[in-house]
Parts: sequence; structure tokens; C-alpha cells
Amino acid sequence: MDSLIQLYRDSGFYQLEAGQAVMVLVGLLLIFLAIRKGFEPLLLLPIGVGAVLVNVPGAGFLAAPIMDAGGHLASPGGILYYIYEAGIATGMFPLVIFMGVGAMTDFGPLLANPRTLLLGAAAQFGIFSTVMGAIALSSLGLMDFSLADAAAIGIIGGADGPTAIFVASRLAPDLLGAIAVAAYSYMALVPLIQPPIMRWLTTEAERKIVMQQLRTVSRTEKIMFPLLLLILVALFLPSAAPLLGMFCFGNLMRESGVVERLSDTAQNALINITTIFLGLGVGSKLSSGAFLNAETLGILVLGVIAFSIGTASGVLMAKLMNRFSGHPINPLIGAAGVSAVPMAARVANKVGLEANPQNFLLMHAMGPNVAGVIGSAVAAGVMISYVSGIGG
Amino acid sequence: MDSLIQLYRDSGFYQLEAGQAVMVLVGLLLIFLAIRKGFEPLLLLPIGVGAVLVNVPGAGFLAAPIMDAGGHLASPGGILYYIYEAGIATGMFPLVIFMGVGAMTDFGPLLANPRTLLLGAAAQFGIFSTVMGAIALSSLGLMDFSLADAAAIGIIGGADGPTAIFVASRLAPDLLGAIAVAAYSYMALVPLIQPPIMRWLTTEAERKIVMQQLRTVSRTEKIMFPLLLLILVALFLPSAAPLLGMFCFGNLMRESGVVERLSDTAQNALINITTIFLGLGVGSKLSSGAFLNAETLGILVLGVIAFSIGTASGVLMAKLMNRFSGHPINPLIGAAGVSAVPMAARVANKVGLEANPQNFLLMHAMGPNVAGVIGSAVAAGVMISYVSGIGG
Amino acid sequence: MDSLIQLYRDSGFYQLEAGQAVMVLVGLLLIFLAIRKGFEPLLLLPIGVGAVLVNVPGAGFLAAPIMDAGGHLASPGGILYYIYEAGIATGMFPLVIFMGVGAMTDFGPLLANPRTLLLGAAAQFGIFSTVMGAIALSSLGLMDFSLADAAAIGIIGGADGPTAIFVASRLAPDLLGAIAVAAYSYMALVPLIQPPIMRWLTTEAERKIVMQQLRTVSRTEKIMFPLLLLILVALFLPSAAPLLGMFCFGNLMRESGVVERLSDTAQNALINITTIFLGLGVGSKLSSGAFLNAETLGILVLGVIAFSIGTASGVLMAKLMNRFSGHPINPLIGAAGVSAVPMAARVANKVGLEANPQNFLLMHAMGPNVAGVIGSAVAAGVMISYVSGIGG
Amino acid sequence: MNSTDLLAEGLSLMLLGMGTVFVFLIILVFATSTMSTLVRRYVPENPPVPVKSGPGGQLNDQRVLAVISAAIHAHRNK
Amino acid sequence: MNSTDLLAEGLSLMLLGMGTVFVFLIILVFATSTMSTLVRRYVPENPPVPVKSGPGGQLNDQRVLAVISAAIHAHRNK
Amino acid sequence: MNSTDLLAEGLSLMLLGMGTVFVFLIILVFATSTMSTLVRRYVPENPPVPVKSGPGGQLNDQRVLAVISAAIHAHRNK
Ligand code: NA
Ligand code: NA
Ligand code: NA
Repeated sequence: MDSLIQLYRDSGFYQLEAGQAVMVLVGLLLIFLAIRKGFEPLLLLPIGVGAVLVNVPGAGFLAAPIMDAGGHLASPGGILYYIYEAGIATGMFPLVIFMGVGAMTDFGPLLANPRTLLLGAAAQFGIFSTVMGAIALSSLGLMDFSLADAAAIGIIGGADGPTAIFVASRLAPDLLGAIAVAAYSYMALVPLIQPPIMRWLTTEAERKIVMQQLRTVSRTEKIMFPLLLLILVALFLPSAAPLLGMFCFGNLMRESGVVERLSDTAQNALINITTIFLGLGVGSKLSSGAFLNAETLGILVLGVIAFSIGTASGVLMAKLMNRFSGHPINPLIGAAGVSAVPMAARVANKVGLEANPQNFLLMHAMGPNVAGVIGSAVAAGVMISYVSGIGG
Repeated sequence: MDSLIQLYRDSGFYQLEAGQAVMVLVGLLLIFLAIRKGFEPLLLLPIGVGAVLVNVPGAGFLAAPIMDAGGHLASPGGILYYIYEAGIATGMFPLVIFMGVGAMTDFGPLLANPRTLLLGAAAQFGIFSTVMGAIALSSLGLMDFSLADAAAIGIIGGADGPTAIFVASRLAPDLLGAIAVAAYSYMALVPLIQPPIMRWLTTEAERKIVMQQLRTVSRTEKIMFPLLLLILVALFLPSAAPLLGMFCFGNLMRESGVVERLSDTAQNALINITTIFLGLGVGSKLSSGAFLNAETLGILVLGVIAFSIGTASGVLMAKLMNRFSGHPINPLIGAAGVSAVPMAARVANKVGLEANPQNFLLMHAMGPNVAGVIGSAVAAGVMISYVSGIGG
Repeated sequence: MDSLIQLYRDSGFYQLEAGQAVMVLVGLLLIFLAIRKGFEPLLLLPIGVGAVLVNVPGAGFLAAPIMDAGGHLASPGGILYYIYEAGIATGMFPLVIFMGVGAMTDFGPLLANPRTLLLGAAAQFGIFSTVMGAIALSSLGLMDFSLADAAAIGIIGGADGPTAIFVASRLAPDLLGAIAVAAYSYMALVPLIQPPIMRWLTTEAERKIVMQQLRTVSRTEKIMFPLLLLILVALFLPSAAPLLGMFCFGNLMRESGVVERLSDTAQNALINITTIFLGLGVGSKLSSGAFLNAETLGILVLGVIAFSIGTASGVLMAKLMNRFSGHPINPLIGAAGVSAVPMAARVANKVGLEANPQNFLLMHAMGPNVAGVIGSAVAAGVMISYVSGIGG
Repeated sequence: MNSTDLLAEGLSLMLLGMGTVFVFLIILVFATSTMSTLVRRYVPENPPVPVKSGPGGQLNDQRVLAVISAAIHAHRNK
Repeated sequence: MNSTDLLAEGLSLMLLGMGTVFVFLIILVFATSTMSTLVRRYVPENPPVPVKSGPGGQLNDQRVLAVISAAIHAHRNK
Repeated sequence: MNSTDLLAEGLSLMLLGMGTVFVFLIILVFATSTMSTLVRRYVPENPPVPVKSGPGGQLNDQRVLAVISAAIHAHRNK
């Protein structure tokens, strides 16, 4: 019977290629890491499911809609197609999430000790050294990364999910899946990646440094900061305005205290809805063709290098600042400059407690931690404008 | 004055055709049933309002946007046009709602007694027998249903709203309004439709059957089930992957316990927002041209037949299973296999209590009840792939 | 180095024109008014941020996406472009917000004293007299407003945000920014604009008038009212159906009591999400070219005139009604007919208490207050159909 | 259009607009009054339908109840 | 297609459909049973992961707690 | 572009990028410090604005209060 053959042809067995099977397993691995290991489950669970779905042969989750001659819908597209095109290709989802992150961010610790912004700056060295690494791999003929690819890979070192997805969607959509997976996985691995580097680069004495109590920050200062940042971005760095503009908007809704209901929604319903679809959309880029190749291996290796160099740069910057400043900084908090909020700050606190059980660094580490978010957004802006400027 | 004439021409009186007037009354009837009779109000209230709005002459709720030569917006479209095209024609709304339903579904009772999946399978006979019924009406020349139409009508027997809307939007968009209205109305009428059939097909003794206590199901099993279902769908039934994939995703968010905030949003804000717009969009298909014809009558008749046959098949399957099994099944829970969650399960419980006031069947009936959801999604996949395969 | 020049070219300093700088300051002013003065912060804060962002030179927030020859996305658009095109040009956002407002509105006081609908009618005189004012300015050659522009400006007198934005998006998109800013600013200024006019047009004795206790209104009446309004709109005023239809839908969800979860969502998550994006989208129309011109000045002047005339008309209508009615109406509640819910009703209550500290007019003023919303939606419908009828 | 036409159009829009607003709202006054009269005469006021709180509602309630019992317990043990 | 073809198609859709539904759900029965057996044998049931309530959750909880303490306090002062 | 160009581009991107990040954040340090100084000198710290909880907020509070009073009542009758 034709119809039986038809159904058989439709069935996975007939169509499943090895690559798709492997990618389904990759998706299941991500789901396992999210549920059992607690790897950034808010993102990796939807990403994993998206990866499984997009690799179901014949299900057409990524199919584009087909119009007939009359311009009417002949065959609708797949849900992942609509999600990706509407939310990720446009940049909407990462920007909306960045707005929500802004609404969840407390800049108090940063405002109490603005110098720590420099730690957030130094840690971005992980981004650019990784760009060089990717280019080196290309030059050696080991991989084939364009400048745009290299920039998108480097942003993994920013340790900030929405920023990485935003940059990748603009500079290297084909690498988006691998880059997002690397970014979120390494953020989850921060407690494993950072401590050895932090201990290696600091002396016991340095790790024991007790920092002076942070002053209380007034509500007015907290309201002024996002406005100030917004204006400086407008003046000096338009290319970073989409990311930082939405970030400042979210933070302003939070601190202003007059739009409580909008702030609540930005922190909950809206960011949750966006996260669900962002995850599925990112997962839809985990097709075998795009993921199962040497480049992905390179991206994973470069990603962990980016995190490590970023961590080291932050720590070394802190030590450098101690040369010139009266108020000593515990170099451990420099590691929090990579962002990965709030994981990296917790790590700094934990390593600090090992050296001195009375020394709680968490609040001190939150400053460089959020500074790292700003730093990587600035780096993202520079890279997007530079690469599109020279036609990457 | 021209302008007065203009306004008069705009006014309803001048433009209102009998058909539109009747459809406005139909919309008001749905609203009445939703509010006073409690007929699936979450859907029938928005559907009723949508039906009223789309039949307001000259209001242009379904007008498509008009672009000028330069490709700029000359005249914007109507809100119902945008809602239908963006949410229903694409399949997004039913799939998002299915995800939310998955996040609300507890597979515990099913996992405690997996055999009851067979009851959910049997009840789908209502779907396919109705397909045959619709085809028979066509063959007899009484109606004019294509195979695609017949398949879309049959899915009413699935007793699952989003599945019915998803199938109809793909196979018979013109019948979508009538099919959705029939599906939700009969789901609300389950307490009237099912009991007589259940009593007619069972003996007092059978209705008295007490089932053994369900074992407790571990969290790990609950997490594994959606993954297992997802993998089986990927392997054997890609055509059912959109519906069941989103369903499993929702259920996985629920059971994993690590993305509580996403699960909450999927069960509340997101499904509520989608329900509001889905209802309006479905109502927009209730235009006089599409609804006031013999086909609608046929759909309503076939729909109730579908429910009845589905109910009977579930009950008879349960009796059949008792022939071969040591652990007797109370045949009443077979009726819950049509889905219509949780109404049908409550009906089984109620009819059971009439026969034996000590015998609470609710939990036992939840197994076949959710199995029915899976069963109709599978049936939907088969029909979509079969009909599009032969170019329906 | 080219790249440095590149970056300098990108930077604000190089590109910032005086106009953009001024508009950034305008945006900051709106933010200041929202936070420090409590001017309708839910809208003016996002509008202000949108105004700042859209005037960041080279950030491309309003850039349209560019497709390559193959129809693939060559360069994505800016976030404000997508927000405006998808939500405001289509009319979706104002309509969804109007639905939410309907779900927040209690028609009890209006139903208890339906005569007060006439006060809501009279206050709309502010709209049409302002239309004449705008036309007069054009005729005198002082400004250059088309009939469509004049109608869009007049709607400011409706003192209802979503209505003003909906009308402006259809009749005068270029003026949308100025009109929305004027509408929301003057709504916030109601406590300053209205009292002098109210005192000037009323005697001490009139302000002392005590109105009879409002009767309790049954749930059935509250359910019937939105249905009744919906039907009357369908029969007599299709052009007002989009606004009033969504408004009635929201109110029906509220009063029906059977879709509590939809009503909650319409009043919270959905309206909040829409408000965030509506504000940004409106702000995106505050470009220097569109805002920094004589027309804006005219709009601001005409707007306050519209509010004043509307207030006066409401008060005078109340005095007129007292001529013919046994149950005296305190003319102060006539001022609430402009809508600006609930601010105007509070103002009426406050001015009333000054005259008679025992006389609480709030509930009595809520009737004309919500009547004003209906009145301005009707006026909006008439103007849209009239202007598009004669091809504005 | 020239300014006199524009003035004429504005005037007619004004008359038409205010006319429509008043006529429509007057109709609404009568319709509402009639409706209220009929409802109050023929519809016995029934107790409001119990609010169906969705899963979310239940969830919130559960959380609230948990907190409550905790609070009561803590309080009793004072 | 003519009515006999249509009937034939319908019949084959019916057989194919019910067949697929039964085969798939029977496979699911066995897969589920196997999975449960394996899980119950090899996976020791661990206590459920503590619910991570997001900022919203915290916020609600804070609000709830505030109200609680107020209530308790008011109650104690009765 | 060939690999030497690519290396050159990468190097210039690195210098430009790190330069921009540092310059921008250093500016931000000074701007923030100045802002804080000015605010602390000239702006007397006012008590935080009372949170305006939207209708939803009110609704929740009502629900919470209902539950509370119920709880208190139940508790008193123990
Ligand atoms: Na970073
Ligand atoms: Na079913
Ligand atoms: Na008004």
C-alpha cells in the first residue's frame, strides 16, 4: 500500500542520518547537564529540546513558509523557523532579555566602589585574545574562521549569554548554536575553571586581603547611574547602544521606583517568555551540518581559553591597581570581572573564604561582576561596528 | 451633506446583511454558553467576541494591510487579520498552548499504570470513524467534504482543542471556526454525552470494579517520560513532532524542577496571553459565509458522533483488556480516553460513584485521560502527513 | 589607522547634530518628569528612553532590515523599527492596552447613574473645537495642518492615551510622537489645568451640591453592559468597533467572572508588556525632524486648549442638565467627562471637598469619567471614518 | 484643499462628530436604563460565581498557605 | 477524486491511522514499563531539588512575609 | 583576505577593542564618581517613593489578606 510506504518514508528510521542522531544525543546531553548538573538550566534545557526537535528528520521545524503564486500561504513554516527569524535574526530576544537583566541588576556595589569598573574592563582581554587565537587557527590553516567568525567566537569570553547571542546573530549566524552552547556551558563551569587560575596568580596574603566596608548608596545615585551610562554610550559608543540602551532602560525601570509593575513584568513574565523562545531558537541552530565539524571543536577550546584569560586579566588588573592605590583590593574579586553574574562573584567569595573564613567578598565582587556585563557589551559594540565597517 | 451619507453608509444598518446579523447572534450565544452555562469559557468567550467583531459590517477586523507602490503601509490591516495570520495560520498559538498544557499535565497516574495508554489509543477510533462518516456524506452527495476536510472534522473526536485547531488550520482553514466551536462545545457537553453510553455498555458489576491503589511514581520517572516520548516520536512519527514535541517540552519544564520560573510562565502568563488571542483568531473564522451552510450542520452532527464512538471504543477496550489481564480495569475509565482533560476523568469518577459510593476512580481515569491527548496528537500527525502526502 | 577613524566616525561626537542633542535632552526631561514629578510614569518613562535611543546618532534603532537579492536578511533592522512597525503601525499595541483598560474598568457607578454618560459626551467638545483651532491655524498660514493632522491633534482633548495613539497612527503618523507626549503630559497636569476652570464656571452653592447615594449594581447588569455597548457599536458605529470592541472584550472578561485568569493576565502581564513596547515605540517617533518644529509648539498649545474646553463643556453640561432634572448633579463631576481616568475624577472629588468637606464626589465622578473613555472612542471612530472617507 | 474648503470640512466634521457622540451616548443612556430595568425586574441576583483560579492561582494559594501555616506555627511557638 | 476513490482513501487512512496509533502507544507502553523498571532498580530516589524561585518569586514571598508579619502583629495586639 | 591581512586586522581589532573598553570604562569611573559626589553633596536623600502596586498587586494583596484573615480566624478558633 502506497500509504504505508508513505508513512515509512515519513518515519524517522528511514530518514534519520547519523549526523542527526548524534545531534539528538547532543541535545539530550544538554538536557542532562541542565537537569542533573544544574548547568544554566533556564537556557540549556530549552536549547537542548530545540536541538532535539530541529534534528527530527522530516518534522520540518525549520521549514520556511511557502507562498503560492497569489501570495497566499501554501504551506506554513515550522515553529522554530518563526521563532528564530522573528526573535533572534532580528535581535529582539537578546535585547529584551538584556532589558530584563538590567531590571534585575543592582549597581549599588559598583557605585560604592567605581574603581572596580576597571576590573570589568581588564577581564574583557579574554575576548580579544580569543579573537587572535581564532585568527591564528585560521592562519595556520587548521580552521577556517573569517574575522567576523573570530569576533563572534571571542565574545564567548564575555561570559554573558544575551551579548554572545546578539553578536553571533549579527556576525556569524552559522556559529550561533555552538557559540551559545559554549558560552552558557562555561558560565556553568565557572566554579571549576576559575579557582585554579585565581590561586595560581595570587599569594595566600593577597587572598586574605580584607576590603573596607562598602558605603551605602542613595536611591538618587542608583537612578542617575543608568542615565549617565546611557548618555555616555550615546556620545561615545553608538554601536553599543542597542545592548546597553536596553540594559539601562531595564535598570532605570527598576531603580526609578515609579513603574514597579513594568519592572516586575520585565523581570518575570516577559523575560521568562523570551527565555523559553530564545532557548528553542538557539537550539534550532544545532543542526548536524552546523555543529558537527572541526570549527565547533575549535570554538569549545577557544571558549575555555577565553574564560581563563579573562579571569587571569581581571586578577592581574586588581594586583596592578594595588600598586597605585591606598585602599587595597582583594585580587580574587578581579576574576568576577568576566561577568557570568552572579556565579563568578560567588566563586570569588568562596575562594576568599578558603583563605580567610571571616572575609566575605561577595558584595565587593558584585561590582566588577556587573562591570563585566558593561565591559563585554562595549566590546560587542566595538567588534560589530569594526567588522561591519570593513565588511568582515 | 455627503458626510452624513458617508456616516450612514458606514453605519451597521446600511451594511448589515442577514448573515452577519445571524453570526452576531451566534457569537452572543457562545458568550452566553460560556458565562451562564460554563461551557469552556476560557475559549468560547473570546471566540464568541471574535465572532461578533468579525461580523461588524465595515469595521474591517479581517482587512489585510494595503501597501502602496513604494512598499510603504498605505492602510493598516485589522487586528483579527494580524492575530489569525501571525498566530493561527502559522500554527504558533496551538503549539504554544500545547506546551502550556504539557506544563500543566501530571503523568504520574499514567506512569503508575501504563496499560491505560491502550484506552487512550482505542478512544481515537472516534476520530477515524468520523472521517469515514464525513466521506460517506460526501459520497452520498449530501455534503461536499474533501479528504482533508474529513480528516479535519474527524479530529473533533480527539476532544482536544489545540490539536483540533492545529489540524484544521493545516487541512481545512475554512472549516476552522466550525470545527473549533464543535470541539470546545462538545468537550463542555462531555458530562451529558458520555454517561448514557457508559451505562449502556457496562454492567452494574463492571461499574463497581474497584481498582488497586496506584503506586507512587518517582521524580526521575516523571522526568524520563517526556524525554522517552520525545525520542519515540522522533524515531517513529516525525509528523506528530510539532504537537508532541512542544507538549513534551512543557512537561519537561514542569517535572525537571530546575526551571520553575519558566514552567510557571508557561502555565500562566504565556498560555493566558495566547488563549486570549487564539480565541479571537478562531472567532474571526466565524464569518457568515464560512459558518452558515450545510457543512457546519454536518460538522456538528459528525462531532457528537465522534465523541460518542470515542467514548464507546474506550469503554469496550477496557472490557477487552479485562479478558486478558489479572488486574481488572473499571471500564468506566476507558471513556476518559477521549481526553477532554480533566472533564472526562471527572465524569468517569462520577458515574463510578453512582455504582459504588466508596469507589473513587478519578486518579485511575487520569491515566487514560492524558493518554488520550497523546493518542489524538498521534492521530493528528498521521492525518496531516497522509493527506499532504497524497495532496488531499 | 583607518579603524580608529572608523570608530571616530561611528562615535556620537562626530555625528551628533544639534537637533539630536536637543531631542536627547527632551527625552531626559520626559524621564525627569516621569520619575520626579510622577507624570504618567508608566508611559512617559519608556517614551523618554525611546526618545533618547532613537536620537543616538549611528545606532540605527529605526533602521529597516535590508534584504539581499535572494530575499535573505542582509542586515537586520533596529529594535525600535520592529517595535513600531509590528505594534503601532498595525494598531495592535493601543488596542491590546485598550482591552486591558477595559478589564480594569468598573462600570458600576455609570450603571447606577446612566445620565452621566451625557457629561462624557459633552466633554468631547474639546476634541472637535481643537480640530477647528488647528484648521484655523492652517488657514491663517501660521501652521500647515491637513484635516487628518487636525483630527489627530484634536484627539488629545480625548484625554485618553491609547485612543490618541491609535488615531494618530492612522491619521498623522508623523505627529504621533508630539501628540502622545502632549496627551500624557496634560493627563498628568489635569490637577493643575482643571480646578481653575471648574471654580470659574461654578458657584460656591453648585460646588456644595450633595448627590444622592448611588444604588448597588447587580453582577448581571455589569455583564450585560459591555455586550449592550458592543451591539450598539456594531449597529451604529462600525468605525469605532476596533477600539470599543476590544474595550468591551476586556470588560466582559472582567465582569463575567468565569475567565478570571485571562482577566488577570489582561490587567497585568499583557498590558505591562505592551506598555513597555508601546512607550519605546512612541518614543521612536520623537526624532528631531519630526518634533523640533513649529507644529509641535502648535500641538502643545492646542492640546491644553482642548483639555480646557473639554473640562468647561463637561461642567456646563452638568449645569444644563440641572435645569431639566429633579436629581441635581454637582457640576464638578462634569469635568471628569474628559476621561483621564481616574485623575479627573479625583480632581472633581478634591475640588468638591474644598467646598464641602463632607461631600465625597469620587464615586459620582467615576461615571462621567469612564463615559469620557467611551465618548472619545466614539469621536475617534467618527474622525477616522470621516477623514479616510474624504481621503483626508 | 484650500483654506476655505478646509474650514468647511472642519466645521462639518465638528457638527457630525459632536452629533454622533451625543446621539450615540443618548441611545446608550436609554438602552442602559432599559437593560437595567429589565435585569432588576426579571433576573434574581444570584451569588457571584466562585472564581476559578487557574493552576497558577492554585500554585500561589499553595505557596501562600505554606507561608501562612509556617507563620502561624512560628507564632504559636513564641 | 471521485467518491469511490474517496471512500478507498478514507478507509486506508482509517486503517493506517488506527494502526499507527495502536502500534505507537503499544511501543510506548513497553518503553515506559521498561524505563520505570530500570529507574526503580538503579536510581535511588533523591529528595526533590529545592525550587529555585526567580526574583519574582522572592518578591512575592517578601510581600507575603511582610503581610504575614503585619497580620500576626495586628493579631497579637488584639 | 589572506592570512597576514587577517592577522593584521585581528591585531588592530584587539588594540582598538581593548583601548575602547578601557577608555570608556575609565570615563565611566570618573563620571560616576563625579555624579556620586554631586548627588551626595546637593541631593538630600529622600525616603524611597512608596511602591505603586498595580491592580494585579492589589488583587494579590487582597487574596493574601483574605487568606491571612482566614488563617488568623482558624487559628483563633483552635
Ligand atoms: Na563580561
Ligand atoms: Na484525544
Ligand atoms: Na475622553
